[in-house]
Amino acid sequence: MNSQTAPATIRGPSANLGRYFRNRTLVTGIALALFVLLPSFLGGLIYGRDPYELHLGQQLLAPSGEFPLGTDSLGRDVLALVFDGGRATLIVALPAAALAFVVGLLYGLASAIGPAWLDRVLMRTLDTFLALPSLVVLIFFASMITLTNTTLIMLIGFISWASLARLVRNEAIAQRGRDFVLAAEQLGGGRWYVARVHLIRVMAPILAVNGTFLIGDSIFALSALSFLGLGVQPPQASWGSLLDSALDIIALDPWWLLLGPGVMIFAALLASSLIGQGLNARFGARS
Amino acid sequence: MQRINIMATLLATALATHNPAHAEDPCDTLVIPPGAGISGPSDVTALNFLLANSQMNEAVAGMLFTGLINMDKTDQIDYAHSIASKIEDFDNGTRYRVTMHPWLWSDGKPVTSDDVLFTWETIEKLGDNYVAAGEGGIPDLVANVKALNSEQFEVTLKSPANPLWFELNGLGQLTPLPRHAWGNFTADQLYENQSDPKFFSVVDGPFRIENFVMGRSISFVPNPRYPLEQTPFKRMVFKFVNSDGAELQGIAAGELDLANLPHEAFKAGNSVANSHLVPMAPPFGYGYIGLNFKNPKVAFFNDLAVRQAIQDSIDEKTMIAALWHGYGVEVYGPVPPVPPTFLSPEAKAGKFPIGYDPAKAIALLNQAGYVPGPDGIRAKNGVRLEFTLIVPSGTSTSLMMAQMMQPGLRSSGILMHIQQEDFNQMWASLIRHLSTWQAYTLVWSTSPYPSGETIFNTGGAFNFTGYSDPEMDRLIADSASKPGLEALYKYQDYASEHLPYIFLPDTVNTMLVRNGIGGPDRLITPAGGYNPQLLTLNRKACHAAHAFHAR
Amino acid sequence: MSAALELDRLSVALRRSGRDMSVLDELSLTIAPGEMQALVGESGSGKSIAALSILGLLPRGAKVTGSIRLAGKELVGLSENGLRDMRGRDVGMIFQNPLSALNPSRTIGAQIAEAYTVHHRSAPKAEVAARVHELMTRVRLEPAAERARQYPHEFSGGMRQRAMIAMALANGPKLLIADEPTTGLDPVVAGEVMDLIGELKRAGMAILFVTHDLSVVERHADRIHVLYAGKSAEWGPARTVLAAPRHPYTEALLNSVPRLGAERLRGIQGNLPEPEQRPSGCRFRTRCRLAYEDCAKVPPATTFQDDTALCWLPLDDAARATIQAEEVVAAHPPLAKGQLLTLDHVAVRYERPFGSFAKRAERDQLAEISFSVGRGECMGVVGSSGSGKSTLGRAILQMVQYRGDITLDGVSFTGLRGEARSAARRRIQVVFQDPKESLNPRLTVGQSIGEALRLGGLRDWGAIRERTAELLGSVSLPAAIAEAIPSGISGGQAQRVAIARALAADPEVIVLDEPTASLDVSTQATLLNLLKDLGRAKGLSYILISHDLAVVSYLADRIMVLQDGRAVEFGTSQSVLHSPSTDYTRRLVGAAAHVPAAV
Amino acid sequence: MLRTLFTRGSASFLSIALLITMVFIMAHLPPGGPAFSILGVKATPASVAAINSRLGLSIPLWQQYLIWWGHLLTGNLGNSYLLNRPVAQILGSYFVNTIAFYTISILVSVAASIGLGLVQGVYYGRWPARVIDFYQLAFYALPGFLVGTVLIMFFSVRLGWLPASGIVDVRDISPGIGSFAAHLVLPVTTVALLTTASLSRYFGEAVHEELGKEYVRTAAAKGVSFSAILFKHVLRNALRPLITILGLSFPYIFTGGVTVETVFDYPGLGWLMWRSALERDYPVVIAIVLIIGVLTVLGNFLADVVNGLLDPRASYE
Repeated sequence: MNSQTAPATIRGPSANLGRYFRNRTLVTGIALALFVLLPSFLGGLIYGRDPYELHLGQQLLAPSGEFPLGTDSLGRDVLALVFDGGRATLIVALPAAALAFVVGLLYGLASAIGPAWLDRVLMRTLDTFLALPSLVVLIFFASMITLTNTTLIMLIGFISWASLARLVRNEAIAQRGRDFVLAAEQLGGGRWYVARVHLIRVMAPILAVNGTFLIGDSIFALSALSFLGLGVQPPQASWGSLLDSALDIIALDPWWLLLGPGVMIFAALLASSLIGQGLNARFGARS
Repeated sequence: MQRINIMATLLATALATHNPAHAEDPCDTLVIPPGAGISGPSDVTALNFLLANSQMNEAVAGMLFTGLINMDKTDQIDYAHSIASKIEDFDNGTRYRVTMHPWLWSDGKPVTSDDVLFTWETIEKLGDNYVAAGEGGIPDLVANVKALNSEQFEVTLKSPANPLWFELNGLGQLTPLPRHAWGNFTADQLYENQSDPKFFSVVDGPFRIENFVMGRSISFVPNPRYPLEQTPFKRMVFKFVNSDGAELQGIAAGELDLANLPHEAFKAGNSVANSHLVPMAPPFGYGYIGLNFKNPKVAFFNDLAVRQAIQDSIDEKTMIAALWHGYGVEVYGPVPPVPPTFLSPEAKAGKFPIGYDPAKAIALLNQAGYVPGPDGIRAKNGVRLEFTLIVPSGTSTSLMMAQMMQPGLRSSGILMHIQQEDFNQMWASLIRHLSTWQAYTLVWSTSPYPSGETIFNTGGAFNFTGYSDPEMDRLIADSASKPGLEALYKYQDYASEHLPYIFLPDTVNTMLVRNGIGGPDRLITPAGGYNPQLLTLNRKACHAAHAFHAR
Repeated sequence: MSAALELDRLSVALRRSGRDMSVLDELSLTIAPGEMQALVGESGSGKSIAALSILGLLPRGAKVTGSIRLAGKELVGLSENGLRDMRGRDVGMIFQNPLSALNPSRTIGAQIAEAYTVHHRSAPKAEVAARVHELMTRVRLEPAAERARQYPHEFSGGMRQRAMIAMALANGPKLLIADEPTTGLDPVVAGEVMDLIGELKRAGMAILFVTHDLSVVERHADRIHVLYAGKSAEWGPARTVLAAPRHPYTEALLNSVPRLGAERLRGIQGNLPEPEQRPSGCRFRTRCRLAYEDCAKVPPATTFQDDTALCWLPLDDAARATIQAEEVVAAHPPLAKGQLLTLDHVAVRYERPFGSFAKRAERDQLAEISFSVGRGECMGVVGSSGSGKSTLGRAILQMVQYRGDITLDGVSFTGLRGEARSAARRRIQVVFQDPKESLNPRLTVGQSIGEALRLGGLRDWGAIRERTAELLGSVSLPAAIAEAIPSGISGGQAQRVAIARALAADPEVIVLDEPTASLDVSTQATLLNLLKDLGRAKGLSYILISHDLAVVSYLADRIMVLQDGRAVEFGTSQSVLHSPSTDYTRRLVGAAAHVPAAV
Repeated sequence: MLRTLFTRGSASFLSIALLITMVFIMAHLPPGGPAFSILGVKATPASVAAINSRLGLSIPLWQQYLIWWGHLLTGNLGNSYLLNRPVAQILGSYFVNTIAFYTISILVSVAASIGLGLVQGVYYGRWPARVIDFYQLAFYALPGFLVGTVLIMFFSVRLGWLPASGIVDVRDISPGIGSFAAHLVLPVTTVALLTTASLSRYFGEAVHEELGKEYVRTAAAKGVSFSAILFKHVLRNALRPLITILGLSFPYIFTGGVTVETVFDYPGLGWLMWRSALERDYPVVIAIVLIIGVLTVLGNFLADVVNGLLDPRASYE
């Protein structure tokens, strides 16, 4: 038997860790995410101003030394409000995204792995959710329940898991037929073993990408609801409610009221799609 | 490829045909956001005043059907602008004979006493569904109503009543309705079409309905057969707007003719082009804090000294200065000070048992045994003077008032927390007399004759606080039954001293009016009368304003 | 008359990650009308680039030097318009997989017509229709009118390729370039396409036939030009090159093609060097057995009987004999004993489940197959695509529902449930066709093999590492490869890992489903040798499934031929190959590659 | 072909019915209900009870449900609690406004997406495509209400070119097409900017993918010019995924649209849905959810039909 010479190029997983940081989209995405997260959670402490203090007689001031982002119609410091609003938005949107991710993943896997009738039932209920624009359903349910942080998390979580579930299900069914899965089953791997070891690992890029998109979607959903007065309830400020108050007195051209929340929402959503695409490019190359 | 440029040309032609200079003269139409001058923006949802459930619905109904009795600026009957020309009372206030002006419906038929009878029959048919059931003795105090001849009718009560009270609060509800147009409708049918313009084609007020676009706008045209002042405009449109800011935007863009100026935009309001500010007369009502006397956690509210200390710790003057730029009236009793018609002699002289006196508040609490704790908050046998005030979300004024009271109360040793709640949920818990809430703040618009009959008497329809005082009950009953104003004055002074409510100033609206429109101060009367037909037009000034926009 | 096509030192460099990479170096060849020139080389040899450069269809940024003269007209440096006029009119081209080479949403007739109207703008409709009709009859696509209205997905592989040919001939070009037209087609259908191309050649057309498989062009090519890693290795008349190859690479290439009756295949060791790492001088020297220090210098071109080779030690008869003799021919083991695996009336019917999302399941059904395989025996299953051979494999592996009964070592699968069933299934393992698909892309080689061991009950980490290294060695792979990920190793190596993983379960039967179909000819040979030796060493029974009779004949003791789900022939490989009973098998044997007749 | 459409149609109807049931149950769970928003300050225990009995809210829930389905099948969508008018009457003009608004927005978006997509597909990786990538990234991350508010601030407040809200200038007795169009410019631009961002991305990728396909090389080998290849071969195949996405994207376009309608105070179904939700006017809310559900199903259905026509293979599956 003739033996083989050593293979010319062996590329283990660790060899290309460096490529993470040359991936420009991913790096910008992470930078933007920090630009959103740090001020929202630490900004308030550092800036030290009480966002809900009413500075009488100083309503609707344009940005000045004393008020870097000006004051709102009640005379409150907009910069402090943007920090506090950011915190309020994120402590609801992030857990909601996590909830949607977990529910979506399990629902999708159960539907793909389980018996055919379960798949048909789960898919039918899924279609009902996806048949309607998410915001319409959100508005409807938001007007029903008393809005607290927990109910909002449940609400947004339960609306956005549907699209991930369908994605996971379709992807799992596609991957289930691949040769290496059949080989693993032949070696004795059971359904859940195959799902845990092979399917999730090979779906990791799809899950990572859509996981980050989910964060963007939840921030959008919460801000939209707050903008419509059905999200974070006053007196707690949030990016959406700040924008709404700006629109309220748009005739007075309060551009500084728009600037703060607008930039933060844009940065948050952009960060989530950039990180998503960065991961996609990063994983896409390998799987 | 050609599909794309077809669409481009379509869009271009649409834009080209929009000529900024309107075809008709913009000054022929008056555009008002409903609620301007009264309250915040609110839609018109119903036209039948028997079922109208909001101030704005009542106002619109008043424009279609002239009231049997309308009040003037000093809150007294204005016979010149009412259908009633004379009211005589007999048998110690048990029988009332009303004589009517000659009046015509918009279809030419005369308005007769039979139409008043029809209104009364309908009120009886509606029973609990009648929106103002229980006010002014209508319907349970009335024995019968009969027509003497086509211009006169007589109302007989079951027991004697103070004529002034019954005429203002009760008789005013019997506005005539066209029997020949509505005759055969059942109560349910009245509900079905309470917002259907076709049903209200026969009217006797200054306006007739031209069009009603649900949820968006309602437009009127003058009723030629209305005998009193006719509006100079060809058309009037109530454009529903959903926020104060949007009203401001409407003025700036030339779409609206007058608007409520939100207090926060007061400074900016001056700078809006082609318009000027007009402060309105204060409304006939007052702000208040309702205290839950039935809630064990805040039992100290039942102690008069605590209530007086709270009232003495509230600096109404600075509130008015900060929130409404000085346009506002301090209120220390159940009868709004403007117009002073029903004020008791002491109130008129400005002598009130309670005012803003922080030192007195501290003295009262010390005397009553409330000892300040380590953090300055007073307590008596273990119970701290601490409570939560519920504020309706949506209006920023009540939130700001609550926040301005906190420091004053704290310095007197009383800790007040603020919690915002949606109005509907808040009202639902009040209605059910739940004992979970501690204190709430709202605005109360008093009836023309300011008796406290539904709010302070034991078991009153709107007495949610659980306040019950035999002496107060007696005084209220007298003011409704005994003639003259003596009983009303005693009730006022007693309430000012015993504070069933903590009294607060009410919001005074400032109007932003486009140049060319005159007489906004005559738009509203304290008793809630709404008379847009009294607004005047200076066409030249109006054209100048609109010309600015017709580029 | 002048040559139809003359290439003179044609070189092409492509732009890859910012730098210009030379992919083809100084290729020179000429084709006369009525002559077929075969351009042979494995993947990465630059043969397709050469074909595309003639039509000027190279990717953006490619640099072409040297000259391409088509019927005397120079093409290098011609303007885009000039090139466009030439394409389709003077030169026709057909490509590898015909399904994706045709526009799925336009009818066949329309696509053929377009080839004609592009160069005959003002041709009236009737003339175009007549031309299309004539072309379709010429390539035997009857009835032409009805066929013209059909869409590509309604045609079989062979018919689609014939449609491509019709398109290429639309304007009667002087030169036809065929880039691997028969790869992926069944041998029988491929044969028909080759006959059609042969007719065109005899009708006077010059043909440049690009392929990686010498056996395809043996009967039709007039001249053969062998390329290795972008450089010409040997060129000359087909007969002499095939009978007496003078360049060691050509000889090795000829001998890696599995042929009926071939005793021992000889693959080529090592892998094709990446363009950046090409050795100096003779580029084959790192893999050539006769290489010595002179080979590092550029080899001279020596010609013998019009057959030129670029090699310092061109082979002669003696050298060829010594190479072949080196192969130790082990005695063929006696027929296996006993009955390890028996199938009794096994049948599979695929209904398309109502509204299910399954991919388009294979349409085939399997009807009443019965046979049994002894311990250590290799059972060959041959058939064209859609004959049900893969379904049979999956039935044995219990991957699909089937009627009938399969027993392993006396125990029937039908009654088994749960743990017992999966233990029984573990005794039969599988190696799939696509090496990269059979390994989880996100697991390293070590992890894939480790998983097979862990599922077999081995828990201790150290033992797993050790056993993995052992298994890798048994498929002649270095232990270091355990750290690599599938995308980092070659196709041949990945297939060996798959075999190692199968061995990890110490199976008694291995189902080999087209194990070498997607490998290069040379790598295929070494893999088949590995399988043969492993089977003998470990006493494994194989079910070898393939569409290539030659590959099956090389390993199998007995062969079954499947057609449309039914066994049409079954017997020892000798009896099936030499005295086939059905004409379908006869045609299969005819189409398979044979040992070339003597010169 | 028809069989698949029928199964898909009935499946979607089933899901819509399921959804309506869920919506109905959710609508009647919370305490309070519409009585308080109707009576407002005048609510007393007696009047609340009277309202509830008149609106049929005091009978058990499952009876209400059956009655409600009975009405639905006879086309009666019940009465709005607040406006005491049959919901069908109220929805009339709002429905028309929404359809007009979305049709124009979608037409504009599709036209823009085809244009941008072609450029992005052909110049893939070079600067024109990079610019389009950046636009898509930015507007994929900008919510409708933010874009709308900024457009109002620039174009109607500062420049005063375009009206900021509403659908017609109430001052005009007979508002012409011009006034209607002027009011539509900003809302349509907002929705178009958002929709085009995602649509052109799909189309661009589809064009790029098709250009990489082998049948393009075959056409080139036949001597067909690049532009002919682009428009005769590639465009047709690239349109198919665009139409499927368009069919599926109606819910997302509408999601964006709801906030845009509220920002521009445009009287469409989205605006009415928001107001009715705030006022707890459930019949109107349920009716809108029903209509949007049906519109979405129609959207998918239409996309399937059009795709079937475009792709011969689909008709054979």
